[in-house]
Amino acid sequence: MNTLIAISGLGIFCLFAEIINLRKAIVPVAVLGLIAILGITVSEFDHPSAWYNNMVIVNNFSVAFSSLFIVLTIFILAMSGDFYKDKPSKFSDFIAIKIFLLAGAVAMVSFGNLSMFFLGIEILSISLYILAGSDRLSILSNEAGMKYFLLGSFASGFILFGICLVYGATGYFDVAEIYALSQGAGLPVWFYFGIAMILIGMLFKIAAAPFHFWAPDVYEGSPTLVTATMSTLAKVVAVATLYKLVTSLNANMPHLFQVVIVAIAILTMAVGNLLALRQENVKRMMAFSGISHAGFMLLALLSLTTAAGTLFYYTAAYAFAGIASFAVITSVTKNKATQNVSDFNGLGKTNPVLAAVLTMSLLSMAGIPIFAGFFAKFSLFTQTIEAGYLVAVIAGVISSIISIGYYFKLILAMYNKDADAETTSFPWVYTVVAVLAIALNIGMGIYPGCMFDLLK
Amino acid sequence: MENILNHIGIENYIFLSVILFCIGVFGVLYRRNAIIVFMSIEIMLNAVNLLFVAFSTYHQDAEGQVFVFFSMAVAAAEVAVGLAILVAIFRNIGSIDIANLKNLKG
Amino acid sequence: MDVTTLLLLLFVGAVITFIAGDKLASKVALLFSAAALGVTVYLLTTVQQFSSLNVSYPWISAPKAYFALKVDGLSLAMVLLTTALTPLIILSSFANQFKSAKNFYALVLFMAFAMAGTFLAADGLLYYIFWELALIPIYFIALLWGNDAIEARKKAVLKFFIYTLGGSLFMLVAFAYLYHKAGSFLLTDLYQLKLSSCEQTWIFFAFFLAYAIKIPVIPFHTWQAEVYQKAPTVGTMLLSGIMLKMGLYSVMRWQLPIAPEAAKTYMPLVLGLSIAGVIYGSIVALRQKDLKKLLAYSSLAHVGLIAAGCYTLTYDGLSGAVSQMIAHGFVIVGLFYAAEIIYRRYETRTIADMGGIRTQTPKFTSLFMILVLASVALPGTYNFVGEFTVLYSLSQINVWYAVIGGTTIILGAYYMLKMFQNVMLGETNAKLFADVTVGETVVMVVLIAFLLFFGLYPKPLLDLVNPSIQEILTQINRS
Amino acid sequence: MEKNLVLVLLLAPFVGFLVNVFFGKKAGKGMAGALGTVAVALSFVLSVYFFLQVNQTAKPIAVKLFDWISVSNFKLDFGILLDQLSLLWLLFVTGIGSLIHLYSISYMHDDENMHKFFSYLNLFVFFMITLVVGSNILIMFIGWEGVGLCSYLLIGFWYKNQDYNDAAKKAFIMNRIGDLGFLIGIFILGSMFSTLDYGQLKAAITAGNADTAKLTVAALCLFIGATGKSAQLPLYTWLPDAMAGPTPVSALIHAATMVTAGIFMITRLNFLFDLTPFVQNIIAIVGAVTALVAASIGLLQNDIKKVLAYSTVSQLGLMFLALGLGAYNVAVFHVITHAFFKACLFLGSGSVIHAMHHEQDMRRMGGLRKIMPITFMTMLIATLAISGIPPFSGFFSKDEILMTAFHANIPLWVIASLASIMTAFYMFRLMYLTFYKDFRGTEEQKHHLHESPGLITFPLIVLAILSLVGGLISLPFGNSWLNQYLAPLFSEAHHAEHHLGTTEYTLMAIAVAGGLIGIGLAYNKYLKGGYVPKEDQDIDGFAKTVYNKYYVDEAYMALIVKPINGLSNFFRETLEPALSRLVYGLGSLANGLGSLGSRVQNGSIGLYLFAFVIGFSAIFIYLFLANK
Repeated sequence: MNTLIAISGLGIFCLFAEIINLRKAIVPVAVLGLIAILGITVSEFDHPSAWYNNMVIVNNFSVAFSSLFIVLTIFILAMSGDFYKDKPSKFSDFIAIKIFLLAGAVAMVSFGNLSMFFLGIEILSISLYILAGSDRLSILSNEAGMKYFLLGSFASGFILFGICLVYGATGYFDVAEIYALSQGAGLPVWFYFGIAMILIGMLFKIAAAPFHFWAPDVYEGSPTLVTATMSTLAKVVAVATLYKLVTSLNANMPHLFQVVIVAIAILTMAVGNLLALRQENVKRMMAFSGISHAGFMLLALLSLTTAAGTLFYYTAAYAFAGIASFAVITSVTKNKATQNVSDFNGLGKTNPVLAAVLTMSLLSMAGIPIFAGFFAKFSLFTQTIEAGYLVAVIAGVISSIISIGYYFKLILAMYNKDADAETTSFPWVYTVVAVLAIALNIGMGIYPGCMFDLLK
Repeated sequence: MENILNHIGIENYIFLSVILFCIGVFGVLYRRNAIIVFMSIEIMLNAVNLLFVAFSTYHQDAEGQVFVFFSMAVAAAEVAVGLAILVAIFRNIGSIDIANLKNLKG
Repeated sequence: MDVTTLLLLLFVGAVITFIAGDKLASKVALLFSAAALGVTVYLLTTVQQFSSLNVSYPWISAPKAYFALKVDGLSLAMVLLTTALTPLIILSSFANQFKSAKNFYALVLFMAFAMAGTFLAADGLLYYIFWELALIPIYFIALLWGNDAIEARKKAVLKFFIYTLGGSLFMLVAFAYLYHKAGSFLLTDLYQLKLSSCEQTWIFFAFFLAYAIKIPVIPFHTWQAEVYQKAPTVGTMLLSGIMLKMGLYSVMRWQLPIAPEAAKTYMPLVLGLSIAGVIYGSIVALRQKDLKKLLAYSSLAHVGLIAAGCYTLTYDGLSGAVSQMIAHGFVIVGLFYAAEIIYRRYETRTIADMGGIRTQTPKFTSLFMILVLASVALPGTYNFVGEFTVLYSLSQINVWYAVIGGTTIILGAYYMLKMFQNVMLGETNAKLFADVTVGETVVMVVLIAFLLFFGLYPKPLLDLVNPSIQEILTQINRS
Repeated sequence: MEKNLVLVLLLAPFVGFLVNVFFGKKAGKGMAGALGTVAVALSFVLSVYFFLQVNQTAKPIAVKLFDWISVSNFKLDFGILLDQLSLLWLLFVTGIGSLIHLYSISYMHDDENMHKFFSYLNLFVFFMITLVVGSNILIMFIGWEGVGLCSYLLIGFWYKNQDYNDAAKKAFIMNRIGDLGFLIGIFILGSMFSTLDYGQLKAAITAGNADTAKLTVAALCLFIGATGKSAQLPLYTWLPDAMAGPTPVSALIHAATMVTAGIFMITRLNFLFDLTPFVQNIIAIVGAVTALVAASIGLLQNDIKKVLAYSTVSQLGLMFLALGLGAYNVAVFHVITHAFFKACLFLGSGSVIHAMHHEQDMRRMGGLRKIMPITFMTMLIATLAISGIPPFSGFFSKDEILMTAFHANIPLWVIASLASIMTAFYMFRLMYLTFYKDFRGTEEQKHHLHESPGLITFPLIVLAILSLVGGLISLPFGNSWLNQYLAPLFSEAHHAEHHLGTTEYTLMAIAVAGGLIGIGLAYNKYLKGGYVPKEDQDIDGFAKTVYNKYYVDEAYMALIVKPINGLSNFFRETLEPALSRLVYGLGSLANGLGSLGSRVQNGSIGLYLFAFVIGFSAIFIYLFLANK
């Protein structure tokens, strides 16, 4: 709860900073502030508490994920300084919105009441609508914002309906009460209707097939840094929330639900990887890659009791690799009109560090040891096998193989071609962020135990 | 406590809401004017709000009605953002037909 | 001084090579690889009880994995193969000028590190990690320093990468399943598993897919010739000399003891494929126009025989396979080096453009000839020991396996001698062929000396390996 | 001491080889030749020493050098066994070897790579010694392959000529076909008896409880090995081609020593073959047919060395005939006499070729008798020997073979006799065409004609003398020395002596008469008739078929080599790309699916919403309706 309050306070400060002409201080203060908040959050680890009639529940799950979100936001904010430097008038807005977005995210993983969940998801979504359309003069950005908004609020409607049905069936918004009731029998069928609708709404948020159509378009159209935010932070938040929802609302997931999850996961992995193969636009490619990863993460829902640690590890691995790669992508395509694979030609020569980082992050996403992505996938596979869904694992393996195709397309371009255009400068902040993120990723890979064990 | 639900039955409220919700859904699906689409989404949300209230009464519990306020506030914020984006689009392409938004694909 | 030192040495060597800069890189790499060889030899000669070198530290708690290394004769023999060939390979490349040499040599050392790790790992997860790690350096080596048009090269190495990775991912699934059953990845725990025949079957084939692609066994070999041809010779040497032995070693260490029943049931199938590879490789090699491709197909034929030896599940088969693995490692490195030596002078790999070299460089001719003879397993070379033992083991399963597999000694002689004739003999070539340098001679002589010495006196290596093979056989035959 | 001497015996040629390889060029040609010769001569001296010792004590000398190969069910030592058989072989290998080395000093003097020649020759002798003295079959196999290698190196000695290289390659590969058989035979024996050591094998096999069927297969496989090395049907075609090598090589390797390795092997393993009469029959038939076929081809050859080559094949056939009939000592006897006279013939032909400046076509020779008297005389002696004219050595050995054949099987005897008549005919044809009448070569050649120097004629003379008296070691009267000497090797059955009765004398007379008929025919046609063979293009009819060796090479080419090459092309050009495409095809399939998916992703919000609703409905239907 302290985290939530502090984050909101920080956001408000950023808005004020504009007024009192402290624009230059915004990014450093925000980053430092978030670091401090990270400290606060981490200190709450192993001290579960409940706030305001269980509106907010702080437990290890929420603390762990909140910390991850905060770290990701720090990275994103660090890059914002340079990214928005030619838009000084809106600077504080963008920063503040990102911080509010973080507040929504934290709310989503620490809710104790469905209303808190709903508010969190809406804060997050509305922030993202704004950010997606934030490049006001670009028709692509407008289109991205509009598409995201329309589809997002459509999905919100479903979630809301679901919440309503659950409320109608149980008479509670409090998840603990709902959980207790769901253990017994005799709930009306619309309870399950409600659960299903909430889940489908969340599947939309994590861009699982067939609810994924918005993702590539929105990722492509949004400003690159926003894409980075969506593909790392927003995706991780949605997955964590989905997991939390499923575990806290309905521990005994009926077999039918699992079948649906498996089917959707396989479909998502297949769609994501297959469509990524043909993409020339890197952001769009990363969108499809993100879709396929969402498919993987869905597999965690098959072993609800044990998968929290694995999911945390997977999301962190994915998010750090994503941040690292988007730092490079942002840096490379900053002054370019397109974000095509060919824009990366010759990066291996012009900027070996960035090229190496991008390579490593792609390898991590592809699931090559010693990067964290490997352990993430592996332990997910192990758990899925234990849950008895070998077929899902096989599908995962096949889609991993396919994924090499497009990840390596980018790597090949970097190392095997000469640069088309003259090289531009690469601001140091992207490099720092990229290196830090990939270092975290590799660290997780070398000593994976530290994170797997957090959520035992 | 005596209330109207004893006479009409909660199922009917649910059916009504579902019908309203579906009307909203079909509106979103079939209309191409962005404003009308917005309104359809509002219908969907309000269908839910209606149901919230009904359930609130059904359960003799105020929470549901409180939630309606939340959801109305959220819907308002959402539409505000949506309209802002719409304005930007209108300025760029001079149309609010969502069928024109096909630059991003593939 | 133990095997961790060895691994560290190679890894640190890679880092220092990278730091050392382009000028010093090759020397630093040579130094470290030679030091690794020193450590290996030291361990081999001084340690009485290899198991005292075993290493096991807890590493990950969930999934439970250990940093566990198993040291026995077999793994040490393979490590010896790695550490003995690496300095030679590095030395062999001294005459080449690589751009960004520090990256190149660092990758080479890193690959040696990963391969040595694969041979030593006793924990499934650790093993898998080393296994995959070895793939990345070779990918870049082939991609960045390879031959021919960039597009074709790109296609070939990408196919190689996806293919091998794809195969190994199925092995990963098998490991995940095994972990689910055993609660640990440790080799010792996996050996104790009692798997149903259905489980064994699919685990066997999951492993087989990974290994068959790596080794390669037909029809999973299509990456091989292209990559061998496109990769720089150093890469080809690493691939053919050491890396494909990873697959064969893994068959012995992991696949057979974990799924012995399936191995027995499907023996005719896998033996058939392996032996078919012998003939297929030989026949394709007959008419190859590209020297490196020819050698690649010869390699396909030879490893087919080695794989067949492994899958006989007999003492002789395994022991012969190990001998043949080591021997083949040395000889194929030597042959690719010969191809490189010719390439340095004639800038071609097309056999038709060669010929008439012998007059100009009798020394090189003799060395090349001996390598050719070793590769056709002439008695007196170590290859003969291996091939003899493997064929003997095949004859014990069924004489016809030995007859068909034995055609390698005929066809092998055919294509190798034909190649030698077309490359070296004939009217003196108009193009000047500068005599081999001291460095080139040293590398080849060392390779040949090894092959000849152990060809006449294989006992030390056999004594080293055979207890481990005995142990593996015990595992295979447990009920 | 004994062990050291044995080692010297074995390693002297090897040392010679090493020294010549590394220092031969610097040492100069004379030095290189001398060194090579001395090395072999040293082995010869030691062989004689051991021979005398064993001849006296009748106790084989066995030396174990080191542990060598071990497989699951047996271990092999690297050991040396000097017994009667191996010593006999050693004697003529090193003895004739020394002579031929000596001969080569002069013969090869003009060659720039003379030191190499000697190093290869030394290496050959080393491997031949290894083959002979090994204490188990696998060591024999080492030597077996080793001599094959040297044969390869020496046939292709003039490596600039690709035809010669082809011949060398062919020899090696043909040999390897046999070697595979040999190996399989070894495998079967090894797995049956858990040993490959001669002594232990003999004990195990003669114990008599082995599976005869398996033994038969093993023996057959071993025999296949022998047909490769000893140029028997169907693997004989490499030997005539092997004449591409320098003549001393033909004399040493392809006449006197290496090609007799097959006979050595079968004699060595006589205890095995004794138990497999089926294989013995095959050996006898193959031997006899080879003798006849090769002799018939020899009738029409015009290349002087080719004639000799086919005669070698034919003589080897006779030896196999003897082996097949179980008369191992007879075969060994013929091996020895054949070594003498065939080496002499080759060296003589070398002398002629040397004089003719590498002209080998007999149609271009003639009248050399007066110019090269020593060569002529020695060759004449050898020719008489091979034609089976008493009292030359060949008469005794060949006669014993014929006699054995007669007692065993009349048709085989007829075939062998026919081959002998042909032999006499083509050998004298060779003599007449080469040495009689007028010179038919160019003026320039005529100008250079000369008798060869002493280093060449001396070995010729020695060998001629040996051809003359070699028969003494096994005269058909009573129990000959050779038979007694070899007796410990063979089972009792072979001790039965020939009682010289009327039949035997009749047979001898028939054999001699046959030889004389052959000579007479040759005399009539070539000397009296003055007939000179037609030029190649004029040969027609059946003669053409024979002249072209019954087109066996062409048949092999068409039936085996071509199909394999075709298969190779098919694999390389069709199957490999197809397999490759299959893999790429999977990639293309994924790409195709991706494109298909991209088309669905058409940017329309309506479609996206529609997909959402469809997905929603599908899930709801599945969850709540389909399963009710």
